[in-house]
Amino acid sequence: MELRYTAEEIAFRDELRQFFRTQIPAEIRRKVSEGRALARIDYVTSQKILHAAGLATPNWPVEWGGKDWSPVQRYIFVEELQANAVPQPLGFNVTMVGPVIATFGSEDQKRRFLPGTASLDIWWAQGFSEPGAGSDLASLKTTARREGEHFVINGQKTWTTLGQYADWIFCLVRTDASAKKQQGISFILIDMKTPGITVRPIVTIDGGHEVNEVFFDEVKVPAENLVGELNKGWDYAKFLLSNERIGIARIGMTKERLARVKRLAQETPSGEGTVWDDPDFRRRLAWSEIELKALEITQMRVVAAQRTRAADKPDPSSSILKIKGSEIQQQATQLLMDVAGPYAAPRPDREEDGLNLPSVGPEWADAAAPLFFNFRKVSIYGGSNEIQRNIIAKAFLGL
Amino acid sequence: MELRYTAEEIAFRDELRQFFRTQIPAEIRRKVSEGRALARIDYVTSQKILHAAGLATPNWPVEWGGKDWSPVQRYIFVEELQANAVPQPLGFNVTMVGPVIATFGSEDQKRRFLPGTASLDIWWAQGFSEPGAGSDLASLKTTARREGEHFVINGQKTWTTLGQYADWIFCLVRTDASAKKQQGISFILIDMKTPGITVRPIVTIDGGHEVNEVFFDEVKVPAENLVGELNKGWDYAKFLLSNERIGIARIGMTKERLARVKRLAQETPSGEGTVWDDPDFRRRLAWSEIELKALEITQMRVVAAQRTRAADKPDPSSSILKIKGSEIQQQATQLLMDVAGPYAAPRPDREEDGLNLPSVGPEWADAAAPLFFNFRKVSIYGGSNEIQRNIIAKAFLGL
Amino acid sequence: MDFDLTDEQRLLAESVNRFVSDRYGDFEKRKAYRAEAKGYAAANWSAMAEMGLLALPLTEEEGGFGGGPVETMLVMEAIGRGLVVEPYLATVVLGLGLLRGAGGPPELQAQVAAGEATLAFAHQERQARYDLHDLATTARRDGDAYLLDGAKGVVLNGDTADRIIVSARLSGGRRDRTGIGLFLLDAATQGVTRRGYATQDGLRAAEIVLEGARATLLAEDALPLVERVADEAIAALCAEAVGAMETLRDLTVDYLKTRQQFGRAIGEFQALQHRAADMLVATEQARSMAMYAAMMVQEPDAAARSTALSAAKALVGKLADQLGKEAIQLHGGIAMTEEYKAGHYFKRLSMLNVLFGDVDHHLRRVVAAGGLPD
Amino acid sequence: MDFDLTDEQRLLAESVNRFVSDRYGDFEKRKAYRAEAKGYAAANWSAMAEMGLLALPLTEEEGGFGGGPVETMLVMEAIGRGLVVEPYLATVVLGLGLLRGAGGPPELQAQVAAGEATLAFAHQERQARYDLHDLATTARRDGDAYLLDGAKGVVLNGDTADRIIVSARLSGGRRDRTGIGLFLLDAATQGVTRRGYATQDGLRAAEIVLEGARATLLAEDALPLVERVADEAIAALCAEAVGAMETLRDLTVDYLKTRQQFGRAIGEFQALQHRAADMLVATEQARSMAMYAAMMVQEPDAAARSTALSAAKALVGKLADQLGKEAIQLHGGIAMTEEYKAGHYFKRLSMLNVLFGDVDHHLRRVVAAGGLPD
Repeated sequence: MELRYTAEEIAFRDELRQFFRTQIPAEIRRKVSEGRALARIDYVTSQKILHAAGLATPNWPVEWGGKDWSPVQRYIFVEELQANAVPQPLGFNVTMVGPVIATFGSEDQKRRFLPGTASLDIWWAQGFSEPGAGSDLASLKTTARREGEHFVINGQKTWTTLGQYADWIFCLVRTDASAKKQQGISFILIDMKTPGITVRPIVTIDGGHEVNEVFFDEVKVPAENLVGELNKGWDYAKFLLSNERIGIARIGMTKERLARVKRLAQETPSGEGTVWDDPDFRRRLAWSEIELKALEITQMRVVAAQRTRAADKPDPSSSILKIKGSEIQQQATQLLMDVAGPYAAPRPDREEDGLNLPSVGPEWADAAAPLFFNFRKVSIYGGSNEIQRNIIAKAFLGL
Repeated sequence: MELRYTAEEIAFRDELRQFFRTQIPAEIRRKVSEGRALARIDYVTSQKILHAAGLATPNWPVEWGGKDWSPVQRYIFVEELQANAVPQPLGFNVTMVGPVIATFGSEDQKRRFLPGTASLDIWWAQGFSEPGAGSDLASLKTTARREGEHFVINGQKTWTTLGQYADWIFCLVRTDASAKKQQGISFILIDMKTPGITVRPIVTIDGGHEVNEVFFDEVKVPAENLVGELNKGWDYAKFLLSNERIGIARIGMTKERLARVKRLAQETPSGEGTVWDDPDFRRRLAWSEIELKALEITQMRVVAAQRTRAADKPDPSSSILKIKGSEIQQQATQLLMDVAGPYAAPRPDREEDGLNLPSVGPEWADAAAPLFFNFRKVSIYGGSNEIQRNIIAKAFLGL
Repeated sequence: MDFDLTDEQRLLAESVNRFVSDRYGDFEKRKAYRAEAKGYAAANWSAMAEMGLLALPLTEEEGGFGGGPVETMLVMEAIGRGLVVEPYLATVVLGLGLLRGAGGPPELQAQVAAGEATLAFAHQERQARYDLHDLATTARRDGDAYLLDGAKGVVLNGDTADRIIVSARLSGGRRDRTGIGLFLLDAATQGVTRRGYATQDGLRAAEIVLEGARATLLAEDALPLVERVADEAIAALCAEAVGAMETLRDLTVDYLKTRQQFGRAIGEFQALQHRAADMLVATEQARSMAMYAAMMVQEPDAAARSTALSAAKALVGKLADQLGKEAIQLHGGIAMTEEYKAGHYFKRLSMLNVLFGDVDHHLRRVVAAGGLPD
Repeated sequence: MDFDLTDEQRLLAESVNRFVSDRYGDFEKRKAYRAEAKGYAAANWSAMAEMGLLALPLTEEEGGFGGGPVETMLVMEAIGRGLVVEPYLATVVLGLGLLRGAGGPPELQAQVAAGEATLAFAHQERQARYDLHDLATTARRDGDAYLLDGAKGVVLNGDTADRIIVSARLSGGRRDRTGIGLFLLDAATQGVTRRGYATQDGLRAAEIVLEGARATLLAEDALPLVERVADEAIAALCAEAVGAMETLRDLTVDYLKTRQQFGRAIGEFQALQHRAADMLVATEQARSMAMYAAMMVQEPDAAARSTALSAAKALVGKLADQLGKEAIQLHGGIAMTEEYKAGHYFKRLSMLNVLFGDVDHHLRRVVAAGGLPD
């Protein structure tokens, strides 16, 4: 039993670290570090650099640009991306639809979609959630009606993250209304330029535009865009959702953020000294660091166990990583806001009105509260923490 | 709106305070303050002193020895009892069976039982809980079968507090097996000396003997011992349980305890100074004090509102006082144990073996952990905090 | 001991609650108010003047209400319920509070009461964080008046206030508790540069740079007054928090009753019921503490008053934070949207915490005082 | 990075788990063990010696196991699961740990490994609380030996240990970090007075008064060794806590499945399900932290090691406290009874917190160090 990396693993990590720090533009990494919204071009620039180096899709089959890495290497890769504030390759592309197409898609679909999905020449959105179906995903109502060589889609998706940038969307649609809930659902790929699709922004409480509603009104989709078998979409969705346990807790990101909180606390005046001199603040920060350390080891245990267990077997660790990971991420944004103190309050219209005015308080401070607000989402999306507790109770405790 | 007492209220309080501090033996008050178990004689001594001064049963009808006090005066009485570490008059007698007999009993029952109940010449136990019926009190199974001029009782009660001292027990028994749960229950008074009653001690995790199991095997009880109407016992039990909101949170007691924690922390060495110098300890103590202050005002609001609202109307405040009151009581015992530190561990057999050895650590320290253990009960008994949350959710939030 | 309101207080509460539900019952209106030139509705402000709310602290002889902390509590609670954007805290609680405490010009007080002038209190400085006595802004005598130099930040409604009350140093070092003066400044005076901006909760504030700005002296050795009025503001903020917490709790409970998942209202799930019950407990505890704040703000012993108000701000801040987060979590995604009300209550509750000291700050003060006053 | 056990470790874990379930599976037996003369079962101790558990830290050449922190973790976790009362911590982790660190007599080590002698470590003093260097006990030279004077408290298994290792001051003031020696004392020596007693968790400890008690010097300037072995004890206690937590969690979950209220198993109530889920999260986090402790206890940089172990003790202590309280609450009254197992696990978890520093103490150390080592 050994927590420390081997010499080979350290060399692997250092090489990645060096690459990330020198090849990804500093300005993009600064935005990630401060928790500011990225522009479309930032994602694309970053992913293309990774892709050129063969680092965009390490979890894919080797023939489609993947790497034959060990679980530990994959883990190191994700942690280093996060710890160095590199935008992760777009999840909808590389951890969601890519693996689904590579595993269940036709050869034609693979050839047509995988290269652009890896390089981000195709930007994918996820069309799962619906207004009436939040935690209860399987109650979705969007329908796909077969008409000759097409499916005709009607309905509404919501919480479509970065849907405003999307070229394509992969959707769960109901293809058999008479079947039981989880049955009768299919997985289909839809070109966002198809007539009948409307995207409406949802502005969130942090003032950002990250998510959208997507409306489908008699949208005609070629039948060849169906992935796998008709009415088997729920299986593919489960595959997709269970696909990526590593990185779910975003430990690397939180580490980087806590280090930044520490640095800023040491720079921010308070009383005779700085915020860092306040034992209460340091106590709370220390708890976050300690809980994060425990979670990091929990995650390492999961990674190590992947060598020996079947990848598709359910595992309480995903739920644990989700629950604790989101809690600690939220603590970190809270600490950052606390450092900002009174200067967490200003919300100057610096970017929207193009005035390019200076900050009101410290340069970083006006991003603190929006980040804190925005990060309430991490305990809600992707299966809320309540759903995770249900899963633990039922599947692992037998309650 | 005024938090402060009037001059009359202050005079009333000071008079009680003076009485308690001078008339109740210091040794009894010390035991209460340290959270040690009282002997039967301690209860009796204390209650007889109060009774002689007309202070044992202020909540009773005036004709049976009660006082015509305002809600504020009653509140002050209970707070001062607790704040001065005076044993409260035995609850089973003065807040439970006494008012039930006074309200629903026959004239004969009143004359026979009330004087001794007030003076503690009769010690009452409560026979409500059963092994299978904890939070679900109405599922009780003990039966009373009518046979001529008697009821014959069979069954088992449990958690019978101080039952080892009891002369009489008031019980809920099932008198109609065919009726729905809450119906078919009667309220009956049983002499503990009746043949067929067995009392078995339950030793609790603090090592104390406070509660008992009571077994009834063909116990013959005169029919005249039935209180009120047959099969109406549930109503009397509800009356009894809702009877006393004041004092449920034991704010006076916790205040006294926190003051003691503060004093002991200032006396207990740690590092260069004392435990009191530790900011973390003081932070936790400050939170308890602050939450207690808020709860004290919540309680005062309840007291003040009693002037204007019907006494039998349900009220979320009982549940709030129970939940927060128990939490803060438990915090206080935790803080006391933390002050004791390593000397919380010893559990010398000082009293049991009659050796009268000196303490291992500071004189008070060996009572700290047992008190902490024992006080886990306060969030369990009298309707667990989970039941209180159910009540709030259903009765007051309409969920 | 008495928790009843007087008849006058009951009438005040009814009228201010009616005002808030009329003007803020439709949440869309709030957006329109914020879009007005001053960041709030001129018509609302006039209406508040007409109702006598702006004259609350003035005596009846002065045409006011003779109101004290309990009256302020009733008004602020209603403000919290509606997330009212008009500058009541800045102008009445802080501005008039300081003016009256310093014996400032009666005409100006009358103007404020009539809704003809608004006030702001510029105390915050970049280095000061939550310490009211940490001041680098200086005042130097110039004939009858004083010239102020320095930079003030996060001045609530400082972007549109007609007069600004400024704390500045007459003598001593940056963190001395003596040598602090209070000054009255016309916002249009030369040497005053204001940069207004929205705050995270949809209100307004300003950065104010003073370069030889001419002002009149309101009070010398003014720290005790500043601390008292800051405590009054804390009591007011506690009441506002209670109003916002109760509204947010009710909103959440209503949502639990209507939102369907897995074929039933999510309010039927016991885990959520228990958390809703804890929200009720939290609001009741916060309400008790806001009452404590209102009563202790009149405590003559300044040290006891200050500790009590710190205790109130700490506990209300903690409960508001917990309740706000729970409300978002129990709602789920909908509460993350700008369109829906809940997030705005959450944001206001979060920002209340960084006004006049956060939870850590105030708890530290209670600890330093050795606990609560008796 | 590697979390697999070696084959030897797996065999060790299996055999110690089998031992614990054989000897402690029936909880009534524990009561009988405690009633034996030494407060634990002589037969169990012999069995542990036969299994080689007492020789765990000895090298294979010495007839031992060559075991390190991982092996200790496996043993202690099993001890936690069974609430084992035999003096493994006192004799093997502390006693042998110090003896080996100080290069103490090989014959004695062999005796201990064979189960023929038990050890205890007397470090605690009334004024010292959790500071290992706070020592008033003195040692003065007398020929080849030293005479010890002072009072030691809460010495784990100090009532029956054959030999006692004592920390005492050779020079310097009460709280100096230098001048601390480590001494080996025969418990039967003149000048040693022991008062044994039960502890709250059913184990044994003693107060020991030393009046010119004759001892041999094990190590001069011994604080670094004492601190290292105390860190090893902390790692061991973390593992014991994990074993106890998991058992208590399982006991609670089983109870939820069987206890009927309102016509169904209480485990069907979602509010309780979620709290049980949190118990699972807590045990997994505690397990991770116990592993961290086991690995960091070998860290050569003493400051980094010490901070890491403090972090582990703080988090495991906090989680153990929360889980213990939840277990009692979810059980209800039954867990308050001495007859039922759960309360004993709760008590042990509570007492683990006051051994070698409580949560506040260790968190303060992490804060003082500026956070966790990289």
